[in-house]
Amino acid sequence: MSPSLLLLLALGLGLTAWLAARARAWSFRRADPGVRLAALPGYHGWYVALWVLVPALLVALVWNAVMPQLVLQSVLADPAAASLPPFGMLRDSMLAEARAAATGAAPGVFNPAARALIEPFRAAIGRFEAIGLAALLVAAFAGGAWAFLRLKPDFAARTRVERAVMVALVLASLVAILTTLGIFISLVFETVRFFGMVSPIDFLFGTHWAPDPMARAEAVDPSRYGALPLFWGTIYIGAIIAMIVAIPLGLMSAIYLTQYASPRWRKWLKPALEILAGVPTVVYGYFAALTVAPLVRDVARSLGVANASSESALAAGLVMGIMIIPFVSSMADDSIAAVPQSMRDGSLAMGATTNETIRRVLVPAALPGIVAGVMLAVSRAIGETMIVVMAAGAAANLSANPLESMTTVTFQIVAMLTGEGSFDHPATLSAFALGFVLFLVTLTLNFIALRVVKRFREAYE
Amino acid sequence: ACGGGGTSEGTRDSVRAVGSSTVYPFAKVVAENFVRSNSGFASPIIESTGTGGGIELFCQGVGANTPDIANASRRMKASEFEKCQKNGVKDITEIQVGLDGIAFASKKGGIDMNLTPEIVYKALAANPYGKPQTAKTWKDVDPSLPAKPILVYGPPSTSGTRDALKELILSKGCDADAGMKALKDSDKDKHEQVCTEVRDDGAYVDQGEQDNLIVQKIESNPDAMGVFGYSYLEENLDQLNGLTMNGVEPTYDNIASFKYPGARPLFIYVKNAHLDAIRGLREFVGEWAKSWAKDGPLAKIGLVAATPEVEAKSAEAAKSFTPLSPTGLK
Amino acid sequence: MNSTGTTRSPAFEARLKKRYAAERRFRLAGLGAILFSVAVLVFLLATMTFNGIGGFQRATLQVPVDFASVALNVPAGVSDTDAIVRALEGQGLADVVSFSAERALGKAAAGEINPQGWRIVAEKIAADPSLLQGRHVFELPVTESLAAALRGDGHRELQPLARSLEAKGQLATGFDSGFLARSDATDPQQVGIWGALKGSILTMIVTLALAFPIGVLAALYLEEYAPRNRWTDLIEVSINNLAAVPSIIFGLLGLALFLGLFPHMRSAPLIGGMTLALMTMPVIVIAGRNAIKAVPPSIRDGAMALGASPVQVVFHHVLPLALPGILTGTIIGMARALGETAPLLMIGMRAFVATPPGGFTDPATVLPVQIFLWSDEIDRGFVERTSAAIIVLLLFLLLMNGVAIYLRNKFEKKW
Amino acid sequence: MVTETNPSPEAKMRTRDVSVFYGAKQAVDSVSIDIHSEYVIAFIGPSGCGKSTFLRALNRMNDTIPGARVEGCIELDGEDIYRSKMDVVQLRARVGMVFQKPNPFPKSIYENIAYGPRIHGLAEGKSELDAIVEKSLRRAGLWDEVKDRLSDSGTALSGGQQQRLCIARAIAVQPEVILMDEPCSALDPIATARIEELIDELRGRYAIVIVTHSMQQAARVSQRTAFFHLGKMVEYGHTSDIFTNPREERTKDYITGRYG
Amino acid sequence: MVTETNPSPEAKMRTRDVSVFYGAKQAVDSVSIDIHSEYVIAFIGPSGCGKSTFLRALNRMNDTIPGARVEGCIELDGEDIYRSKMDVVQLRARVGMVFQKPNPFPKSIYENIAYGPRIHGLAEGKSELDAIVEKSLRRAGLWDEVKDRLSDSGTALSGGQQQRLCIARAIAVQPEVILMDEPCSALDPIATARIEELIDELRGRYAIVIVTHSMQQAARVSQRTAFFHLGKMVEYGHTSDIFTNPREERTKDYITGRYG
Ligand SMILES: Nc1ncnc2c1ncn2[C@@H]1O[C@H](COP(=O)(O)OP(=O)(O)OP(=O)(O)O)[C@@H](O)[C@H]1O
Ligand SMILES: Nc1ncnc2c1ncn2[C@@H]1O[C@H](COP(=O)(O)OP(=O)(O)OP(=O)(O)O)[C@@H](O)[C@H]1O
Ligand SMILES: [Mg+2]
Ligand SMILES: [Mg+2]
Ligand SMILES: O=P([O-])([O-])[O-]
Repeated sequence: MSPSLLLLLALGLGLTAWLAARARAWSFRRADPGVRLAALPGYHGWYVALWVLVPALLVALVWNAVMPQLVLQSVLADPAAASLPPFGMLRDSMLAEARAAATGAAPGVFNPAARALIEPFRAAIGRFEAIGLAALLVAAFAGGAWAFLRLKPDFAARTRVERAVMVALVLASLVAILTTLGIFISLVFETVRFFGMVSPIDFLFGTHWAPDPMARAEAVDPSRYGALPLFWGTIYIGAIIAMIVAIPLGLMSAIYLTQYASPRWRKWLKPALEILAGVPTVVYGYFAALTVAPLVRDVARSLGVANASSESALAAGLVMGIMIIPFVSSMADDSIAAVPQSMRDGSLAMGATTNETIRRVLVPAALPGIVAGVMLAVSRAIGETMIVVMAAGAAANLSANPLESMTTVTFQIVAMLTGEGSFDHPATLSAFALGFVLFLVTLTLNFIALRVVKRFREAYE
Repeated sequence: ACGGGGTSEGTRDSVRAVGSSTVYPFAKVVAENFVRSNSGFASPIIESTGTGGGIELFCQGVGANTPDIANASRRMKASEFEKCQKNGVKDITEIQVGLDGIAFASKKGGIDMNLTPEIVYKALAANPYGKPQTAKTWKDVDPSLPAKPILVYGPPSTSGTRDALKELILSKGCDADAGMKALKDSDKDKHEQVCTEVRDDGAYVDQGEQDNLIVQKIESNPDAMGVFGYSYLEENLDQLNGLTMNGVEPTYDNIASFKYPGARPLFIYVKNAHLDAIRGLREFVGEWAKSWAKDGPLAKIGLVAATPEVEAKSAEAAKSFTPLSPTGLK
Repeated sequence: MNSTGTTRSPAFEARLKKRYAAERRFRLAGLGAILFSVAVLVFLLATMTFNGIGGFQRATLQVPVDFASVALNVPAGVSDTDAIVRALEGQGLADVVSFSAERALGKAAAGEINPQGWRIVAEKIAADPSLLQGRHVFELPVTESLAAALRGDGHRELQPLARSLEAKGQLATGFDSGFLARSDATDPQQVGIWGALKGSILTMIVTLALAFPIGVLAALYLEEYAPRNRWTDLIEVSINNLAAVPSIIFGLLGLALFLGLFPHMRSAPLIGGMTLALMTMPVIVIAGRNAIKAVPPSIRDGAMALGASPVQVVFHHVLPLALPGILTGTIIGMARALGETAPLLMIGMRAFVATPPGGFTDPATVLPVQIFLWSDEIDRGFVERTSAAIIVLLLFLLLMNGVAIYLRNKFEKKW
Repeated sequence: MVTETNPSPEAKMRTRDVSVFYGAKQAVDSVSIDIHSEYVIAFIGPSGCGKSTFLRALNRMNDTIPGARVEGCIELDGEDIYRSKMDVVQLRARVGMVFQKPNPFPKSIYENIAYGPRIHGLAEGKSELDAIVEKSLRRAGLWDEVKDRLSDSGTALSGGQQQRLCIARAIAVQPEVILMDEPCSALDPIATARIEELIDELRGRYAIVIVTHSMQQAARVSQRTAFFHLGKMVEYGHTSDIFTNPREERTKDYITGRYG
Repeated sequence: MVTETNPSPEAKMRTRDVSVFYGAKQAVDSVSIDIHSEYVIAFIGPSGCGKSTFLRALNRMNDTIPGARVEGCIELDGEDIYRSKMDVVQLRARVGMVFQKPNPFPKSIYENIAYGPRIHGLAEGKSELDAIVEKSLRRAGLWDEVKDRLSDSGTALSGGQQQRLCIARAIAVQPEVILMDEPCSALDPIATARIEELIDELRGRYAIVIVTHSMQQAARVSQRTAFFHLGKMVEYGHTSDIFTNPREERTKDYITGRYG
């Protein structure tokens, strides 16, 4: 039986349980119209349904995990398995082929020696599937019956169902912690290895970045692993230039859409802007490299900057800024629209112009949302690589001149990880160290941001 | 079909190849032809991870979870071979599938000159012959060249093409100087640095692995020069102009005969342990052998066929799967 | 009150003029911002459409085949298309087609018919065996060289041939409906987007199914129930931080974690979807929390005072009111996930997969990766195909967001 | 500080030395009072003296204000409502509340009323629910004005209508205790009369507490009056006594303010 | 329908046949009235009869409600305020308004008051602004309660305090006309007295319109009273006449309701 069929079965059982329990709750009420149920019949339904679903799904999960092993054991015990080659990939492949043929996933076997195993597989699978199905049904019915018998008019089904909801909520928030932990772990070991080859001092404070993944790994030249220009490039392109574009454009767009534009226009324009976030970055990359960068260069030349190049941080930052406009505009739009109408009325009635109302009342009240949008936008900009390499080149320059070519931490991570170097080379390992340091930096920034936002939040009502 | 749990058992019904982005387009064509001429086999899965990443995956061990073939635009390194051995990937067949040339090109009617490895080295090295780089224009490198600014778009340090550039051009240009040759014997690391480090002041622009972008950028800038695989030059011959190296033009024949200095071999590495277990693996390798000839389908898309001797050796390897011996690996 | 002015003093009037000017400037700035953003969008869309229109077309040659004169037959009792194609192949259909082409169009032109073109004929016959009775004209795809010549680039030699065939009406470009049905290939005349599109659809289903519920639940927990303490601060900071983690790092995590758990699923949409879900979830959480925060406390008070439990307050009142904001987060988060390449490279979704994935666990690639790969193809025929693929991606994005946008407009309320 | 002299044993709610703090700021100071079903209690006192705060403490609506903290003991039917095992949801279903600022849900008028009965399962089927909605609206004196527009948003009503909607919403769930924070402040005399009638009608079955600024109203609807000042309950007693013969100087000053 | 019999020529505002619609629903029906600085006008009438709606029409706050539409003519100092060239900002600065539901900004108490003077540039320098803030708060009778916590949020005040804050905010910009929508509904008698004193003090210099549900209050503070019913202005006249000798039956029924 395929997992999806099992799932459907479990769901079907759950639905039945739900209906039955709900009917039972109604019957309490019908039996004694005066009785006030402690919870709505629907909650009784959910309570029993959960008691059916959770055990059934658990059994299905466990069985799915152990069944192949059990089937395998039983097939290997079969005399037909004696002719199998000893351990090794060939043996595995024969077993897998026979299994596939037995389940009907494959029309036949490729290796004729495996044919003898099809029947034993078919038999074992049939047997264990039956056992699994029985176990599932038993679990479902046991859970269901236990729960069903607990139903009483004064049974607090709601509290219990809500407790289950709360567990789900907590688990959902833990995903974030686990992911953070996972990232930390997947970065930290390789980072430590890297720091065994290049000292953290050289790495963090060096100003020359030119790792050579093809050079001999034993002869590391720590002076080529100075990551400072990368961090500077990241901040300059992603957090400064891109934000100079995205914040005003995004915020003003949001303001215009919520406060000035007619609702009809807003309905169309807001999703239209959101397309900008979904245009694949290759497109932005070509746009940046072939349209914007030459434009920037030509303008710079006409302004008298003789050596302006075609690859500039400015071009990359500008295009990146456009890409992330929707992060700012949509989030700001939502938060501004959510400020209660009475705040607006209050200000307008004082004789404030719309612009004063927006700047002094609405934007401060919507600030948490706007800040969150900007933070998301910065995050997105930091993570972007394609635009950087296509428009800003990949040279690590520590310079304040926006017309110079620059590169970012993220691009270097991608380049090192997807490049040709071998995985024990410090150049490839440096990607982990870069990721790790970036992770720590953003973590710190977020701690600070949390404090600051808490301070400045203006709660209405 | 649900692959049976996470046990050691497990297989794949399709061949899986990973590795070099240079070999990738050729491997794709081979895969396509393989499916056509062998109906009944699932279509192979070809992934472009870069040579290093590919060999890393390849050497993770034996089993359905690891690739069967690693495509490489350079030979496997001794250290990589060791790693393979350590992880139980004992027998590996090395097959050279052809050659690739790195070509220097510019826009038709744009900057044109006869390059030599020495000129390239002097123009692109971070510290030519150990001295600080001061050349701004080609004229600074060699008075006979035009006074145009040096602007070369090329592959990133993480790519095999760059590795080839270093090995085939820069090192040669560097070693033309006697002092450097001496340095090679006294201080190998220093020599390598001086000879292969590329300047990063904007004269050499690392363009990621976006070769088409390089083509477009030099098409729109007559003063710029691009470095990329020969196949890109061939496809864009109507717009671009290959620059001569030592007076030799980057053409198919010149690369095949190694007259043009920028030619390098391409390889595939086959995991022998998988030969019987993965359906179609032998046939897929056989398809390579059918395709790499001078008039075969791969040549049409820019693969340069190896010399007949090498080709014969490879064809033999693709049949007998003689394991690679580590002697001679660097 | 003796202050500098009242609301009717000349000073006030003068100030008012300035304020109005500021108002006008502000409004114009807003309009300008919108117009600029829209203009960039229109520019991008227009160039893509302009470049991409050609990508939806392909060149075909009209090849008349007279079956009456050859002995081809469909084996009796076989109805499987593949089997029929194989049978016809055995009977030499390929030669029949190329011979007919040579006779009708000349040797040079016949050589430029796509070598796999006879398959189309075979499939047509399989669909309608009665074709074998007479003479029929088939539209067969041409090689990329001839197609390029027809476009006016590529090698010069073929251009006269292309022009003469075009003049005779035998060579034409037409809408290539197969583009939406085929998968990746090496010949730009043969490629299709369906494989990648299907990969993207499967991946996005997984992403949405994981990121949306988890994101919404986490946002609700943090904003509505979590006690304010170090732990929740930690969760909050780690979520905000996850949004700032470069996507490739999620690829690393997917590689280590998901592929560690399910090693045989490299390149599978399931793994891709899970990886992207980790990346999308923080966006939904952050947007969701803001939307939830914006719901006025008086509404919660009102519900609570009626005896609604905290869970009911949230699911009956707060969530519907916060939904527009949550959907905004979902829209931009999913848009990002849909356009993402880097993390998918780490888990193998960059593969050349010539058949569309059959399910969540089959190897697949996705639209942005396909676009990325095509954009770096050597063959110039891919340029238009790349733009066409981008158009498909954007249409898919619009479709995907359509529902969310509809719901968002519907649920938007003022208070 | 006063406490009621002879607390009758069957008090519906009783509070003992209840103090409420907003952070460090004390808003209510040791208030002890018994609330019975037999009579309506009016809370009067100057603005900001803690009436609303104390009222919110009675059904734990203070829990929702960050930083708010309650000390002392509050009992409902002899059970401490601040004990940890208390089911706050049930508490609030039993102790209903009408807020000072009307806060209709941004849903239709019908849904505003139907919400409570629905979550408590008070109606079986649509027709029963319709009946509850109509009855509640009628009792709050709003039916005639809104009967043709039940599907309009509750927020598109006039101030007074919104307030009556909130009253209707509160009585639709049939709580045992009803706390009303200035329910008539936004109402005209006719609507006020309707609400006062309603209060009269409910008295005896429900315990009712009403905060009001109008002495007249307190005199008309309540049987007991508590006077608050600066967070303290200064005086408590029969309404007639308080108004005719206040013991405390401050009470006298306040009620003879002649205004209202 | 009534119109004032002898409109004095120097009326500050005058309305002629003003009707207001919410979409298709008519909320105010042909109201014509003159508003003078010499006397305070009280609007009375049952809940939902259109008082707030009409008031909002007087300073074009209706503009902000989608679907709201005004017909007829409203003049301020002889200028039609609905003409297209009307300066709405100045209009609203000249015609101040206090809303029925208190709506302080989520800013500090100080900033709430300083907001108006600041945007209109009514104060030069901090000290002048401080003076305005203090004076406004004093006049609204709030100063003593909040003088030590001016930097607290305006939303952390009690209902009555919030309402007085809004009154203080409105008078801080010295409007020529002040529209008050039930300014005292949330206030206790003492605070009410303070506001009524303020209104008395402002009379003569400012034109004042006050919506109230309290007949007593109308009688105390106003010199003219308008009675609204179902969107129509049913009767208008000297307050004393209206209360002692109403011409219309409906007026009589309403005010003799004995309640308030
Ligand atoms: N935004 C709105 N949309 C539609 N109808 C509305 C809106 N606001 C008010 N109404 C309706 O218009 C009529 C007049 O409302 P208005 O607020 O002017 O009454 P009011 O006289 O101020 O009453 P109250 O004394 O209760 O505040 C009422 O029937 C009300 O339901
Ligand atoms: N959320 C809050 N945070 C801090 N202080 C508050 C908060 N809410 C009210 N206060 C203060 O607590 C005191 C009591 O407020 P409460 O709302 O109980 O007064 P009240 O008696 O209801 O007054 P009113 O009749 O004006 O509504 C007031 O001084 C008020 O400023
Ligand atoms: Mg209060
Ligand atoms: Mg009103
Ligand atoms: O992927 P490479 O061709 O650069 O090795």
